[in-house]
Amino acid sequence: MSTLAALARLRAVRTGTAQRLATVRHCHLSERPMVFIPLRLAGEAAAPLAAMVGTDPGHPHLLVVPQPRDRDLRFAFAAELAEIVLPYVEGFLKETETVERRGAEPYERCADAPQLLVPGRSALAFTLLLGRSTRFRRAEGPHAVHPSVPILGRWLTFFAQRARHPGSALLLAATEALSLHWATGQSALEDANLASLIGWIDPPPGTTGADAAREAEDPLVWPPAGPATDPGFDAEVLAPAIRAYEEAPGERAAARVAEAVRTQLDPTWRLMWRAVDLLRGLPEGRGASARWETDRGSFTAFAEQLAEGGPPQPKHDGAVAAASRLARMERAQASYDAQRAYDDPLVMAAYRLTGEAFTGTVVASDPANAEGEGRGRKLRPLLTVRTGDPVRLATGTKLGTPDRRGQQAEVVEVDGELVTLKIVKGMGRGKVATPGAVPEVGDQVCYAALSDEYQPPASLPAPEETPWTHGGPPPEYVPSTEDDQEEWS
Amino acid sequence: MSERLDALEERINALRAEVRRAVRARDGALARSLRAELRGVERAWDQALADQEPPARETPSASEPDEAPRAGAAREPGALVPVREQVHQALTILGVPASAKMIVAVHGALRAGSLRGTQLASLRRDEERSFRSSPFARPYYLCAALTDRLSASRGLLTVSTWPLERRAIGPLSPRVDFLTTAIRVAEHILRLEEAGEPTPSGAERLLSRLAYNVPGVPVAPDAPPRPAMVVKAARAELEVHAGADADARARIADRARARLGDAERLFGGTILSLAREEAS
Amino acid sequence: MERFDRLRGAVPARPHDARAIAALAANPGCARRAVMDAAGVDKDATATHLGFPAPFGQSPFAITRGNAFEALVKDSGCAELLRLLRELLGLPIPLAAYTDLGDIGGNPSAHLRHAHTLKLIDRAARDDDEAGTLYDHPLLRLEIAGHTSYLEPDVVAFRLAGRFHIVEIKSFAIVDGQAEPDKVAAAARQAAVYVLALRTMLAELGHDPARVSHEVVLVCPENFANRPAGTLLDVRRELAVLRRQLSRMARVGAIVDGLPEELTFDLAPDADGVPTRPVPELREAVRTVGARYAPECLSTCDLCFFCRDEAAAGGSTELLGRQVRDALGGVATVSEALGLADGSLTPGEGQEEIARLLRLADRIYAEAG
Amino acid sequence: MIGAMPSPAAEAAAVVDAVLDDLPRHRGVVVDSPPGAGKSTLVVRAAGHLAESGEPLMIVAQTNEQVDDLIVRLAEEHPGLPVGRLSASDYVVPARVMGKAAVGTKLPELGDPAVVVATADKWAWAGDRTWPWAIVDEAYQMRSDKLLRVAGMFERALFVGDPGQLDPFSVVDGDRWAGLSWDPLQSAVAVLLRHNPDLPVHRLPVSWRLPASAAPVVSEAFYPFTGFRAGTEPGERRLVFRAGGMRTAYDRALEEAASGGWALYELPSRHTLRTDAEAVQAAALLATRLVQRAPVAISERGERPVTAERIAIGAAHRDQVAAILAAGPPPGVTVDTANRLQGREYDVTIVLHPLSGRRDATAFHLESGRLCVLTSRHRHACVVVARAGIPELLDAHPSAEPVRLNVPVKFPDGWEANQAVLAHLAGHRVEAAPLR
Repeated sequence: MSTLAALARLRAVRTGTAQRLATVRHCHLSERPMVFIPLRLAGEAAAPLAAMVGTDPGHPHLLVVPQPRDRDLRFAFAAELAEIVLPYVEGFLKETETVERRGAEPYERCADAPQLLVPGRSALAFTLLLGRSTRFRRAEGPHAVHPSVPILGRWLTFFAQRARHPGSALLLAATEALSLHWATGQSALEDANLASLIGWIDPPPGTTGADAAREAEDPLVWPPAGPATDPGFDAEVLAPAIRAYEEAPGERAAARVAEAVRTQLDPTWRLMWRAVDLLRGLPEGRGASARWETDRGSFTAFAEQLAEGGPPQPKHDGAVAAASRLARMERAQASYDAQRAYDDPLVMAAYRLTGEAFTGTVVASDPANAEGEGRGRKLRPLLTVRTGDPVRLATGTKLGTPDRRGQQAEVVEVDGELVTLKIVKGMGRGKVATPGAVPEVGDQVCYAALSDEYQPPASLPAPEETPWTHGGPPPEYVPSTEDDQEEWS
Repeated sequence: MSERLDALEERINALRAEVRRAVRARDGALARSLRAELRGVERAWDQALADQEPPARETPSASEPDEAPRAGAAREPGALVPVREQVHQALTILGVPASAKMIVAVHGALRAGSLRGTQLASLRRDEERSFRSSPFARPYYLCAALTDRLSASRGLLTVSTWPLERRAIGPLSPRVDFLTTAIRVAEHILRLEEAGEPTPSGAERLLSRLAYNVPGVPVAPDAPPRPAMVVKAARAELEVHAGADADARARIADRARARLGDAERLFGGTILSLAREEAS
Repeated sequence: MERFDRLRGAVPARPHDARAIAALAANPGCARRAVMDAAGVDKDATATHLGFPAPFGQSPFAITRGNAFEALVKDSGCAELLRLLRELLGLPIPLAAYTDLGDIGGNPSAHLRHAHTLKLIDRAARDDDEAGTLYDHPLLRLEIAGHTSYLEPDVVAFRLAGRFHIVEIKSFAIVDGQAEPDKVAAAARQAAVYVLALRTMLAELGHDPARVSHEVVLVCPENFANRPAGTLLDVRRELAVLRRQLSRMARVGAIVDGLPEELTFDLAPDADGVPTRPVPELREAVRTVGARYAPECLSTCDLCFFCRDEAAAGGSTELLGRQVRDALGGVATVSEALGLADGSLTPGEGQEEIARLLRLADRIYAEAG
Repeated sequence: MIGAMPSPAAEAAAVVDAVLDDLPRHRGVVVDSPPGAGKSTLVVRAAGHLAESGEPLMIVAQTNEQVDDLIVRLAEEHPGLPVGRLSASDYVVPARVMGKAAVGTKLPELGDPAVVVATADKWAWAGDRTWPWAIVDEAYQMRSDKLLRVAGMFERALFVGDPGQLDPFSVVDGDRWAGLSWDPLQSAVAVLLRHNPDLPVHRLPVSWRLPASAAPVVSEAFYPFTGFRAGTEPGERRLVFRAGGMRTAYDRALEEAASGGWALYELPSRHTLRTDAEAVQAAALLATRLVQRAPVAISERGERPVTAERIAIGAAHRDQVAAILAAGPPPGVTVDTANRLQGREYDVTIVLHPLSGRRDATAFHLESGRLCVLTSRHRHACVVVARAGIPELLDAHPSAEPVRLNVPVKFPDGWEANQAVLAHLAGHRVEAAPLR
């Protein structure tokens, strides 16, 4: 927890409303996101009870499993869900753009991508489980399911796995997206409650965030956002409804269960769209748009893989896949952190407080400074900046700046309030600096020891060449019949 | 929807909220009375709906073709045969002490019966009452299995006509009886096969379930285990335990014969007799 | 002991079950919780009477599911469990004896059942020819803050090659080798209580307590089928924590000695068990013992809402979580921290540094936001 | 006891011989080396041993500094052995390495030396050549994904490292791989041994660095199951001051450390920021005072003045290091984080205790490896600077760490290790002087 975020929470306590932690939005928000609120039957690993899903705030689809322990009903639910999710997802495959690449063939990328919004982390985890429990099913054989079910499973798995990729926005958890931009006057643990979090950010007129958050803890007023349901609701409402269905299965009994879960889902549905509105109120940061481009690429690639008839995602990464994913995630994390700071002075502020970044006024500038002779002569402009920030940077530290993202500077000296630095990259080949390339005396500047430079990692062995230290080559994946026999209870 | 229905629904929602509030406040009495009121209003709602709509045609589900809607115990299919009779049938197939759950499963799988666990709950007590009021008036009683403390073993049912040795439960008896159950179920299926009758799918499922826990039964995906293999594998393990189990059971049976009266021998020793046993 | 009885009032002490003992480690720094637990006070009832009922509840579906899964594992002389143990630990086929230590006829007292468990475990430990393998429902006990607590266990103990293992059956799923870490942690803590209790029992009987393995067999449904699967769980860490917390419980006396003589948390229940103690009086009593509220309490302690309300009323920075508190370098209240930040408050001794940082944060926040 | 205990030297030599004997017999051999147990000596010795066979050898280290250290040691012990060093293009050859190895960015540039040394990162780019032998140094600090990138290059390997130091880590959440035998976030050795459980694991039994006053403490706290002993007897190493003191708290702390090997310089209990000004200042002032007192180290190596270069100040966080540097320790004294002090050795260390001034202990603060590194860098004495109240803090620490299935439990537990060290330090407590 940075001192800045701590201070923002303190201010939220005093003012009674959440405080901004960001001036721009750090996640892309689709124009037509799909909200997905799943509920699970308590005590079961992945037995869906219901879901509210859709792209139109006024017209949610409600899907219900009137007896969640019934395997057939569960797969019927999955097929129904597929009927809503798949057309939405596949709709984005129609329009593509051609991406030119330096030194490689151009490729096609979808012009836009789907975006799923779930209430919180646990809904995200449940989405992953739902994907896991459906993607290995088959449309033929003794445990046949509707052909759309395994496809749905693979998409849900894709979305949920992608959500763990730093900076990705293909699947967002509302509580996390909101917490990234606002600090409440309660603890981070309590922020996991969507109703209470929104209560702080946007309290109803005449009340404080604290009051709204307290009210949000009453499951009778604000049912939990799922996938877990309120135990009181389970005991008093759901259990009798399910029992009635068991005793006399039929539309009326199913409707009773549906009405019961609707009362639990409706409030969260409305909250989800309020979350969308709140996030829309912030302008999108530059990096968020760039990351969405990567997301579109990832979406396109997965869709192609699916179209080519590739196998479902394995149960876990092999040694090589794990190492390669880790490298990608670490790289994404570093650039996500850097981009956020360069996009947003409030995010940068936290680094200024710890001395890893500073802002100040240029007091001296030598744009013509150069190093080397003849052909090796390179322009290395010198700057001296006066700052009130507590700079803790060692000589030689590489710095970036939000105003000139292509440049890199190096700390030459820190002397009290004066920081001297040298621009070492991004000056071009010219003999003199292009006008505006080097800050002038009197300019306000900001420099930070954050880099989103991409250094390609060394290559990994092919999976079939996994060395003996890591268990040797893994057995080839053969879809086992066991996969589709699992009872899913 | 009619106004009356709307009003009822509103009342239902309000009551549900009140019930849960009471539960959260740990006010059990209030919750119960509210719940009772709630059920009443729900019934009224159902009634109102039924008055309004033509009776809904509810197709019986395909898997249970003869399940009559909302039948009470007395009108259960096969209810022509009393519950104790059905339990007796199941126990006779098994030939070993069995839990209510196993009896229900076996009866369902092999006799296409639809016993429910709840129906067996008070069976042993009823049998004991009947025996105590007029001993040995019936040809058989459904009675208890005896632990090595000569008390009634929790949850197990036996038949009074069985020898005491079979009704006694030593440390290895649960395993021996489980293996015997697997053998009996497999043999029952074999007999059906020999008679050219189709094997009920429930029987196959039961056999798979049992066979899974018998070591040495070959598993083929998507196919039920072959009954003959189950018999063979279960017999192999049974061989290992049989001697020790028979000894232990015989010792318990001897003690029971020496120390328990007729009723206790059938329904288990009381605390008093246990204390005597302990003291001796 | 008399002192604890007075604190609790005229009701029997709440027995410590394994879950309660395992929860001791959740917030050991809280004196309020320590005193109330040691005295066996019903914190749930206390919180309810104070108007802050605990936010916990278990869904009937979860309870049913838990019971059904346990029954499935234990059916037919633990047929499923035997299969698991044969696969996991190579339990030899002849070792299949099953003894239900809870099934001794009638409705015996805990004391009697414990004696029965003691007798059979002793026999098992002596490696008698007759000794069995699986022991269901052993009634164990632990000494906690001077009280003897009987642990009503739903575990099975089993013996292999002279060593005892505890089997813990839980109905959360293990999917592709992973389970929810919090649930596994809770299971491990609870299993550690049984391991310790069984070790204590062996020691009492004059056997080597180390014969109870620190490797617990955790049985859970696997993937999405209902089939039980077993995993070995090393509970050495949990055992160390548990020993620590139990010895800490024994030291609660020192806190109690510092409390007013007449202090009691008695709810003064009437004949129907309805509390009659005036709420303001009870509130004062509870407040006499200091709490150490942290948001983590919201998932573990019955009194959490009361303590949170208290912290909020006092403007305590504890409300915002341990991390915020740490970032504020020990500034205890919101108004103090904000005062230091906007410069309206002169830093006290030792506060100069945090004051400087907060003022800087305040300036940068205003500048950037 | 029957028979005399073998001398430390004999005991250590026996282990080294056993390691060398095992090399041809197994695909991999692991050697656990507690602090200062002669890891580098073993690596250099094994390198010579393998080079004698005429087969080329690759050595994998983790940092450039470790690579350079190894080259210097190799040149000392095996002057005739041709050594190559692979490096990045911006690597500047330090003076101590000059002339001791052929340096190049690609293998062909090195000629054909018997031994090639490089960092794991550099090796991963080195191409397709296969080596009959490899030595992997600091293998417990190497993340297994790094090993995966280089393991295909060698047929057999010796893995050497200290299991008690800091585990590798990542900035991203690696939960999805928890429990997998090839979890990329586990150490190279952990993954190696899970896939090859039959490989021999040797332990170097003697710490030549830690004095008799420190070896038992560090061994018990951080190596509870394996243990090691000091190579020197009590009294064999001494620290004396040539300049007199003034009985200030600083002097008394230094004298306590000189006589008992340890001192706890205890500031009054208070919750503070991480960069607690008083504690930071105390650490810097202790170093200054130490230099002023003209300390001399007397040991099996003879009598040598303890210069600033032989003194280090260690802390947990980078901002603490920055603050200590700002407080002005004597020039030449090393100030660094535990991570970067790994593998280094000094005569005297001054340690800012990771839990000092904290209100709640986090997993980071409790990580046993961190304290282990900080309290095991010294040959003579260690002064720990801390605020009072750490025992109470540990006492109130909630134990609610999540548990992941099939992840081997890490020992020692951070809590127990901290407790053990504190219990020992309590006997060497010097109360800080009240601030003016």
